Amino acid sequence: MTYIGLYNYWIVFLLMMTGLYVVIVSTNLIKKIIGLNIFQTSVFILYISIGKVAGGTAPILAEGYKIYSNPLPHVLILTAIVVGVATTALGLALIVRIHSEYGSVDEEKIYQNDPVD
Amino acid sequence: MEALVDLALLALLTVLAIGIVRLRSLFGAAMLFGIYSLLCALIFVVLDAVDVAFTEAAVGAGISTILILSTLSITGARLEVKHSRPLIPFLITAAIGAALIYASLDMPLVGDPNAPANLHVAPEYIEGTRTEVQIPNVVTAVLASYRGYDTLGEVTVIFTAGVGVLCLLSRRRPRRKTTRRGS
Amino acid sequence: MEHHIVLRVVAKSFIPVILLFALYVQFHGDYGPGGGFQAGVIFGSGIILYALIFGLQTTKKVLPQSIIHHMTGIGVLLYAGIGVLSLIRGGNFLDYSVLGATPAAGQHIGIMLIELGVGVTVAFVMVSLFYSFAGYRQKDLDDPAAEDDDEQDSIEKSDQQ
Amino acid sequence: MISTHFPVLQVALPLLAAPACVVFRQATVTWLLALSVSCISFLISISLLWQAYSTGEIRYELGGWAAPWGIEYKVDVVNAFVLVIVSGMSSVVLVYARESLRYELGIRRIHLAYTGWLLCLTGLLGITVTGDAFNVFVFLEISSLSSYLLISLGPDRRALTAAFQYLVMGTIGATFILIGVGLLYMMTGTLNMADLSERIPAVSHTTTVHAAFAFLALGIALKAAVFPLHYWLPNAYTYAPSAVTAFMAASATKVSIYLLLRFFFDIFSESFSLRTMRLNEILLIMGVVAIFSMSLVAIYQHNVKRMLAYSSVAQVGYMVLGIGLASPTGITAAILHLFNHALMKGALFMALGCMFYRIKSLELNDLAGIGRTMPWTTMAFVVGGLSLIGVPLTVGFVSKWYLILAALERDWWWLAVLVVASSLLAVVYIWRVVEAAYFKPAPNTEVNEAPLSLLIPTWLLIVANVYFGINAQLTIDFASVAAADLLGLR
Repeated sequence: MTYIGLYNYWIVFLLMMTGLYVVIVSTNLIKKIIGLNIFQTSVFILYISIGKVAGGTAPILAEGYKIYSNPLPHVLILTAIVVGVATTALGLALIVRIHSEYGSVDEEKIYQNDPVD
Repeated sequence: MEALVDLALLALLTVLAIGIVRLRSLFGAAMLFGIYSLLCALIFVVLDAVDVAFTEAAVGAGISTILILSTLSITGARLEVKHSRPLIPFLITAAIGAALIYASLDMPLVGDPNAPANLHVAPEYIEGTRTEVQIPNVVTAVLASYRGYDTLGEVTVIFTAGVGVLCLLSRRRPRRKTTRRGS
Repeated sequence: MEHHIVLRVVAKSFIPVILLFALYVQFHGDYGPGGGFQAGVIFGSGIILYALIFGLQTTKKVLPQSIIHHMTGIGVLLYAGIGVLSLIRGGNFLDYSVLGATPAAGQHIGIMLIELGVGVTVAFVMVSLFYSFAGYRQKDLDDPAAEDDDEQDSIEKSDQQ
Repeated sequence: MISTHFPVLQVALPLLAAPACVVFRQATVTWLLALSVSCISFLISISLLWQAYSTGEIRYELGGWAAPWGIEYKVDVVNAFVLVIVSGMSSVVLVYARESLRYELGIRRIHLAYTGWLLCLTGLLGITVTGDAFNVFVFLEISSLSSYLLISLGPDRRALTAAFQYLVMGTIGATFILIGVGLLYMMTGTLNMADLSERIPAVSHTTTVHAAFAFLALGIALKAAVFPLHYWLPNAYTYAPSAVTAFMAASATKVSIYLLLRFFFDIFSESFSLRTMRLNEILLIMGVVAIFSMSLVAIYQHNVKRMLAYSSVAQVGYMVLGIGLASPTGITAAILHLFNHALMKGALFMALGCMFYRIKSLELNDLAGIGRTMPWTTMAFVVGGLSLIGVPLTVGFVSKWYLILAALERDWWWLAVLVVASSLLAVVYIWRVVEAAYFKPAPNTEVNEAPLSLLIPTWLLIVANVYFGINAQLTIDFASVAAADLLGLR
């Protein structure tokens, strides 16, 4: 797998920046959450790519396999995925409440109703 | 072969991500995000992370997408308001991206068995799982035992989210009173 | 969706299978991919499917909201409790080796119990999230769902007095 | 011996108490549980600080697995000092929170608020005590998620947008930290902090490590609200419930500053952070700009709580300045200011909570004549304000004095002048409140003094402000030993 070189990482960076761009530019709160998810997911791919070992197999011990991929990044990303969905759930709940208070999920309209001094 | 699949999937992922950025329909963006997560899960399988793939498929394509869809249906939001795409955020992200590409020049190649990440503590986990924990799934052993404390934190995070959503979305007394009178 | 007979019949036979599969994933996590988190999500989805097809009210009768909320906490308590138990038995926090006759047996017991804690919390948080979001929407439609919560509120209120 | 388990117990107890709160539900029971657990954690952290001070660092292997395979807790004077600040402030503010939260939230969801509080405490203590870089991320998210929740409980609907804004910025910050930790792992193969600091020098010339450093610095600075990444803080502090603001202002940003210290000086070495990455110049400029611009913005605020929130960003600037000076005295000043700022901002926000309890507003105009109707509360605010300005005999003076000493050590007299000049800006914005409170006629409405359950904890902190201002030797000892630890001089 080594001949991929750094391809994985470059794509990851592209995805990362796409996600971050959506978060910054979009005024729609739901779109922001989607952007945040893209951003986080790209970091997951970064970690998993770090742990790949060429010619290896999934780290479940079995007869006949000698080379396993690195299990540690997998563990870390399992945790990070859970953290991601927790953040998403809380963010969406906030959006629902914001919508019921302001009647909009668009940042510009919300701040028109309620200028922050 | 493995590498080709990886290449193709990642390319597809990029296309999807750009599609999500450009799509104005929020419903469409949410569905595309579900597919995006599913593709990510496939990539994780190719990269030997089966446990992660399982979770990403269940969480990203499942729970997250369902939550986004139910938020859409509660708020009734359909289209993103059209807005100008300002230059400065683009420049900021481009700058960070360029810095990352620069950083990648000294990175070990993907799949390199002699990369520092795969040499220092990782082999010990595989050996330790065989001799000390004595279960076949190394990921479970590291998750539950070696780094069990992280997992305790992870459960606490999900519990926090549960408490938070409950607190935010449980009805408040005064407002319900008025709706009931109205009905 | 409550009136689609096909959906109801199919779901009735499917939901037990989903719950069973969740249990399989839960306890097979030592040997193959899976574990408490994935099992919890699957178990939660099974219940969410039930709620989608048979309605939130019916589901709330089977699994009242207060039980769901208690269970989310109980998973965390179980996990952290294992940590305290290993303290009491003379090990460090979360050191499972002291839980069994041999260190390896202790590891097995510890891993199984904490994975159960993870599974319980995740499954019931998923259901709780669904209740919160779906319940919120029903309020907008001014569903009789409100009654159910009122009862709960009055219980809470008498608790606090 | 139970005391060998102290490092984990002070995190595990609030963690266990949080789900118990969900089970018990009853308001008074959950409050008592939260308060007692917080106090026990406080006592444990004092004992840890004493142990670390007298016998050196304490290590604790979680799960019985040796580091770097398992996660370890590592307590030295630096983080034990921060533990004392966090758990101590949590305990004092919890006493206050009972009445204040009941007034601002109503009774219905109050057990969930205490659950959130305990989770936030768990997260903050966990970040501080851990010796594992990834574990930092996990506990950071526990504290962040619970603080988004706590902020959203504020009485104004803008609390919701403030919480959402913080959620987005905080998640970006946390993800940056995740990227930084990932890049470090890629180059070193370890997540343990002590192990990282041994292995980084071998790869410190690589661009990857430079990027890791940048991501970690940006991510933590975002969480610490270091200027110009402070955008989320004023709204969050303004609209959160008073007790929550007091707790967060006294603990959350402090823990982030501690992380900054830990990463800059311990994991990356001092020479790497400051010479290779030229961080000290950036920090000095950021610090000075933050102090002046944010103090100026604070002067023009109509809402007193928002004014103090901007002042908090300015005060973070003093800590950044201390770090940027990068001498033992400078770091001592920064660590001292962690403690001192927690005392003064905690007291000030609690005094504001007392005012809100009676007059339901914190607009400057509505505070007219409050000095006569609520004399004790206003007096508390004034003493806290004097401390914020840095008047002798208060804690504010001690940390500014050390900052000036550090500047003079380098012969940067201009910096010393700037620090003194910036205090004048604080005089201006505190004076605006004093003017309204004492020199404007009170409206005819009947206003009573705040109840004792709010006043006593507020005055407890005010007395601490003065006590540690007069008798500063204890805190200076701890701070200077902590600084020496960080710089590897001890």
